Amino acid sequence: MNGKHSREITVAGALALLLLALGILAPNFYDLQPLLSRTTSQMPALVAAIGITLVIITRQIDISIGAQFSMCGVVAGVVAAAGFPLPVAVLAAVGTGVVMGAFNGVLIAWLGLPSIVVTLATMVTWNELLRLWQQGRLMTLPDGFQWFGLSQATGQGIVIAVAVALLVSAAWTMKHLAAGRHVYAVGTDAEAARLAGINPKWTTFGVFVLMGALAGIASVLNLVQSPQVQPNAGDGLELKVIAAAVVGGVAITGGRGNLWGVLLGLLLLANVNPALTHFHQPPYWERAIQGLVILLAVVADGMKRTKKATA
Amino acid sequence: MTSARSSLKSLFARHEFVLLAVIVLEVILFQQLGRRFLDGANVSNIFRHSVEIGLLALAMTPVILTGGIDLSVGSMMGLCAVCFGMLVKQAEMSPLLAGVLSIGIGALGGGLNAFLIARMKLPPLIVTLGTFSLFRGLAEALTEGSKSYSGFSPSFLALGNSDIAGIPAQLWIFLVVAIGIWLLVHRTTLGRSFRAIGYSPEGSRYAGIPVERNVSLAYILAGAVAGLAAVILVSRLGEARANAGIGYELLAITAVVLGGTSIFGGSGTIAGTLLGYLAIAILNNGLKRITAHEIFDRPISSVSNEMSGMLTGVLLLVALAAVPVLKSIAARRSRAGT
Amino acid sequence: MKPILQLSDIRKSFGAVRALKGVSFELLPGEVHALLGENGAGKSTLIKVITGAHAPDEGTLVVDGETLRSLTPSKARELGIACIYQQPALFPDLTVAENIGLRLKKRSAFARVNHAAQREKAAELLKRIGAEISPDAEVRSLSMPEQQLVEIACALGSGAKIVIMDEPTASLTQKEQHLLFAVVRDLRKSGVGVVYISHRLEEIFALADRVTVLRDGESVGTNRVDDLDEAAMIKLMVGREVAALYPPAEGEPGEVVLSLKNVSCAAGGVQGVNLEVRAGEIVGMAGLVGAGRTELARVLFGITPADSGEISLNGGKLTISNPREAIARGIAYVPEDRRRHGVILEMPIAHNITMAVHPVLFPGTWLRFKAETTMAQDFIRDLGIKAYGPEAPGGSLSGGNQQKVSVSRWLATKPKLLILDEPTQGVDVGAKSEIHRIIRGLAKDGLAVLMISSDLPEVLGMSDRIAVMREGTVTAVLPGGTGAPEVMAAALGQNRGKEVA
Amino acid sequence: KPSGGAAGGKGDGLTIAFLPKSKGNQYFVTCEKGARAAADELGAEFLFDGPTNSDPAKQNEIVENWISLGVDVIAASSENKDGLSTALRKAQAAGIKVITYDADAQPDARTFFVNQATEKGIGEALLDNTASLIGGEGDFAIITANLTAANQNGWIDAIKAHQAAKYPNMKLVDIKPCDDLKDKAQQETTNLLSAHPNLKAVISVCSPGVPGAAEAVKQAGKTGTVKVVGLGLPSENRAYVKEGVTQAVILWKVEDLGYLTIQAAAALAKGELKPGDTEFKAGKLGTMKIEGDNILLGTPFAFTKENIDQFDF
Ligand SMILES: Nc1ncnc2c1ncn2[C@@H]1O[C@H](COP(=O)(O)OP(=O)(O)OP(=O)(O)O)[C@@H](O)[C@H]1O
Ligand SMILES: Nc1ncnc2c1ncn2[C@@H]1O[C@H](COP(=O)(O)OP(=O)(O)OP(=O)(O)O)[C@@H](O)[C@H]1O
Ligand SMILES: [Mg+2]
Ligand SMILES: [Mg+2]
Repeated sequence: MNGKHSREITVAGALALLLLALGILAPNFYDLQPLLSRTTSQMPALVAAIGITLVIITRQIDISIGAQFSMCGVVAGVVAAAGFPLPVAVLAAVGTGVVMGAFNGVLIAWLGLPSIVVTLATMVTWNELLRLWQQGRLMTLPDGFQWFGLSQATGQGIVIAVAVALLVSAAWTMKHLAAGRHVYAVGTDAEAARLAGINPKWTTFGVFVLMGALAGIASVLNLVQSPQVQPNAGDGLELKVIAAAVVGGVAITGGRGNLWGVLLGLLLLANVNPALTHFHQPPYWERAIQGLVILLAVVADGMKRTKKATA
Repeated sequence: MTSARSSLKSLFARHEFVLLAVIVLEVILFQQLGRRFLDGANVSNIFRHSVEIGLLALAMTPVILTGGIDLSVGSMMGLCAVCFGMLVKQAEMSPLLAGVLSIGIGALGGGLNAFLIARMKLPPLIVTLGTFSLFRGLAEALTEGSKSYSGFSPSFLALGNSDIAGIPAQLWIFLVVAIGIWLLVHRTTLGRSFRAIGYSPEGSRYAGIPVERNVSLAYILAGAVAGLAAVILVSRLGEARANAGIGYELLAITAVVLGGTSIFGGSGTIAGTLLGYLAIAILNNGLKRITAHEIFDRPISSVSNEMSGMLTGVLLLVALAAVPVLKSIAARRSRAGT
Repeated sequence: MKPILQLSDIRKSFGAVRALKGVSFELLPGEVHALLGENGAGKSTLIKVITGAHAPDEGTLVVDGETLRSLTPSKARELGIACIYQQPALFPDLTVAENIGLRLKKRSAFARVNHAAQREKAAELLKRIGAEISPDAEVRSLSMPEQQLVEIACALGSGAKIVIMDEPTASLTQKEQHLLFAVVRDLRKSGVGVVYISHRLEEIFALADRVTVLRDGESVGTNRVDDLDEAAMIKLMVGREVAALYPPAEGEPGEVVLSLKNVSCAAGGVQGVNLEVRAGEIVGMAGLVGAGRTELARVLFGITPADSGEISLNGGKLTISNPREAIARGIAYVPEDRRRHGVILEMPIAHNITMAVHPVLFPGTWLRFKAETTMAQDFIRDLGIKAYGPEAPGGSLSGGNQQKVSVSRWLATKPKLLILDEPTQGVDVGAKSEIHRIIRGLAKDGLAVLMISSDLPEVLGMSDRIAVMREGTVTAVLPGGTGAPEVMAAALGQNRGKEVA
Repeated sequence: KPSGGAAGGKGDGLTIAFLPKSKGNQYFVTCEKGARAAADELGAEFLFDGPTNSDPAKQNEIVENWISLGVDVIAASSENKDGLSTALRKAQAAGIKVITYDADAQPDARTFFVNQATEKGIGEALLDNTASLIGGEGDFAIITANLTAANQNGWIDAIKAHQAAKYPNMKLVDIKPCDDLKDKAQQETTNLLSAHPNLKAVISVCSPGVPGAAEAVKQAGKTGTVKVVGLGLPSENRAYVKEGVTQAVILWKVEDLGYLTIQAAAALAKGELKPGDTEFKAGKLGTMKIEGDNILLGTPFAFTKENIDQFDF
């Protein structure tokens, strides 16, 4: 029992330490406005992280989410540029995400293809399609898109509120609804789940569709933060959120993990770079440090397991 | 029972056959639509430009056979390239010695993966995701992000840019490595054990196979080959930089999986990997030669990178989906037949 | 009486394997209906059709008057069909209560889980079957028999009208078996139909009302149990008489091959084991499930190396720190979990057989295919492995033949000491007697054999001496021919046997 | 001569190949537009291809492919100076004329460099503009694409040198890479603003970085207090410039750069332009000056609130 939340505690501890060090050495880090902007800018990643967490818990992986995110953003941008109002653009983004998620889902759940290869293939396909289509143009969105046409403070509030609401409801669902239990069960042992009357195919399919929808929502939350959208906005997003999930204690072997840990993992990784800036350190260590954090997290897992086994 | 086996066998035969057909189709298509496609210089180019990815794909095959994966090979190329540059340009070492050392550094990095995966029993996907960032990060940190090394001796540059007996120099190295890895995978007990481990690591341990050691060897080999690929890349470009090999891991994995190796481990062949690699390399090159046809109002040659990426993705999906679809068709037919 | 379940002309193939070739079966309410048959006869496949785990290719099911082409697991559950599978289908990361909750009444995916009620229900069910398991325990922390009890609680709790049990006693101890039998009788009394599969004929006689025998995917008839005796039943199963069940011992045992003094391994829970095994003798090892017999074997084979004590082989002291060393020293271990540790199902038989002799058969690591095939063919012939050739994948064989492949792998190492762990678990009578004959033959050729088995008659019938383990140590060594009561008493710790100093 | 006009798809016309640093970038899309126009004017066949990611081997691959295709002249902008030079030398050895534009290769790997402005010129223009905005003193930071980009490093070095020489009271506090992602530039700038409270200006030397930095400054409520200056396209920055978030966007006429490059390339291939020339007639652009082996496009241009509406690229 005591080990159950040890990962969350470790990550929270590391995060607290980092935040404390920032508080002492660079108190400006806590100025309200930059803090708010910084937090808002991480919300799209948080929403995508919810999706990848569910995917990993079902013992799958999705490396196409960055591509989905980019695609959804561009579709929303095109729809908006064609003169449709914001809600239509939002629907278009989410709808595009759902379609791409369903495409992955069909191949993985029904044809039983390995998710890492399927999503690798869809990742390059969507990314290159976007390049072919958009040639890397920065798209300008119509007026009234940024911050949903509201003030900056309100807009940031909405972005954060939407992401947090999604996080809370996803966490609640995972714990209190049968569906959440099904996701864990399928990730632990799909055949046992099937025998228990759960449909692993629909569950897996559903999770990938949800992943797509969340990528769509995330892209919208990103879209409203500036008046322009870049067609490759999602580059590297998949690595960022997978890393957050792993650092947050989601087992890559499926069946284990929770969203609060992922939130902590994301916050920890997302603050490495600002911390380097605030400590006036050169930026070229950033990637190495992020790699180390991931390795430390898995090694900690390994040590814990070995200890358990010998005890 | 015999029919079960023969139908399974024909399926595998079919997979490599299909891949071969794809390659032939590509060649015919590009020869028809492209400009000077089967020209000697261009055929050399196909290999010269893709040897690094081919090497990574070869080395990735044993890793995937054991049921693992190595996402760090591309980053490892960056690190080895930078180290090679430093050794030659700062430590003034001979390129040969520096090359050997770079391969050693690759093996060392592979050793880190091996230690974490084989000894500590950590999931390969995550370990190598971590070292993917770590190796690239180290390469960037070593060069402070911006330094690069160039001005290598012409004899070293010849490795990447000249021909020996009419064949690109680096292709000879590739062939030697390919034969070596083919022998390893198909003709030695080590190769046999890779499969056994891929199918059942526990079962292999109970059979007395040194699982930890053999898995380690697969990752160390992958690291060493990444080091070799880095040296070849540097000699081709004449410049060593932290961003060498960016994204190559995904291309290598694509080639391996396209070649019919199961991502879950156990089954797969080097011949398949070579065919998968060829299919990608030819696609990538051939599209560049189509200057007379357009897509989205642009000549295909001017969007060849986008097109080849997209088509590779589609090809991968089709190749993957073909197996279960064919299987279910075969099953239906055999049931109807009985 | 109207049957609650009726199957007619069920056919099912896996690829080219025709597992069921037109089986009909019916189950009455309030009866225990045994399903008997050799390995691979199709019993598990048949019940998977009933539970909706497999869709039949042809045939129909009538459940409670409703005619169906096929089922899904959740539809089966709605119809009141519950099953305890051969392998427990539990979720190790979830708690006992959560596991039971998942298997009870099907609710919509978006219904809210009531944690307290679920826990209460689980506690009540566990109490009803008399299991002392906490509902909050994570399933991964439970022993095999405890997991089996949770399975039983699941089946019971679903309020099913049809309960299916596929070899439920395979990993149960005596005590839990009694709990299970009580549950079965209880179910019968309340009008539930029970389908019961077991290879242990004594259980069939103790529990079942009727028995249906499957042979080779076909039903060879349904009889009242009272109308049959053991011999008749066996004849139905294998289609011939099985004469002498246990081959007699011949000759005198020779030198001491294996000698253990105070061997302990904390990680495996083995403490101070003393034991001797001689060339040419079979030492049977009895004990309750969880007594630590497998753990001792794992210690001897170097999987969890010993941390103290003395192991000698042919008089020489040695340490064994991994399986490779054990093999080099002449120890062979046929593991109990055939599918996970014994044979690699996807690999050809030939590769499976040569796996432990790579350094010997392939000196200098180069594979020699011809030598490999020859070796495999020899074993296929000598042990009578039924397969179409050395290149047949392990998974295409029946359980008994897989076991023979597993034994072949170890005979190929030319061991001095052969450790067999549950060599006939889940193996049908025909294959079983053949395996017994092979084991006896090996002993006759001078091999020292340590045979772990939970099948008491097997231990009694085969052993030259019987070692009994309890709580991680050998508590008694009894001479061959000792009666069942004495062995059971020693296993249970009722101090009647001859204690070893 | 192993290759030559014979390869041309359009009769005996020239085949000109045009290589950008990367394709996913409005800057090079605009450049290509001018280049294509020039090629059409000259009746030459125009080949265009470039890398879509930051793989340093991609440019070499494309050039070597053109060599075997037998083009007449290659015009290239180098992402990795030394690396690309290896391939360009091969092209020269195969008898293909080579010209560079936008970002130079090694001098021995090409005949001319079409210089839209020297590294020094660009660096100085950026810094002079910034200095005049902040009164010649105070902290400033730089946003770059990535730390490995060759000509961006060149500009940064020029900025550093110029600052040391001319603006001793200014201080470069940090250089941050944004991976050519606007959103990342925005986040980096947000961090810079709070990590360096005295920051007076942000200079972005990559084009997606300019709107990114501007958005961060705007969100921080520091419009006008922290100046934003950068190299970028007017179209991508118009709104910020008009709002007064971005003070100046510096660029040359990108379309003209492409146009001039192709004109020069064609002339070189036809032998009308030779090393040592001091002038060159470039179609509709008129006569351009040549300094050494640099063909000069003219000085960079600063787009400001007042003039930005006059430009549509
Ligand atoms: N999923 C499957 N795929 C392929 N073949 C299968 C599968 N399941 C069972 N079989 C084959 O079908 C036949 C019947 O198997 P089944 O498991 O029903 O036998 P059983 O009577 O339960 O045997 P046992 O007593 O060993 O449990 C066997 O030949 C088996 O190999
Ligand atoms: N995979 C497992 N998960 C949980 N418990 C296990 C597992 N394997 C073994 N155990 C438990 O560990 C204990 C020791 O097992 P061990 O196999 O040594 O006993 P044994 O005497 O060999 O019994 P048997 O061989 O009859 O199962 C038992 O309680 C067993 O049920
Ligand atoms: Mg069975
Ligand atoms: Mg056991």
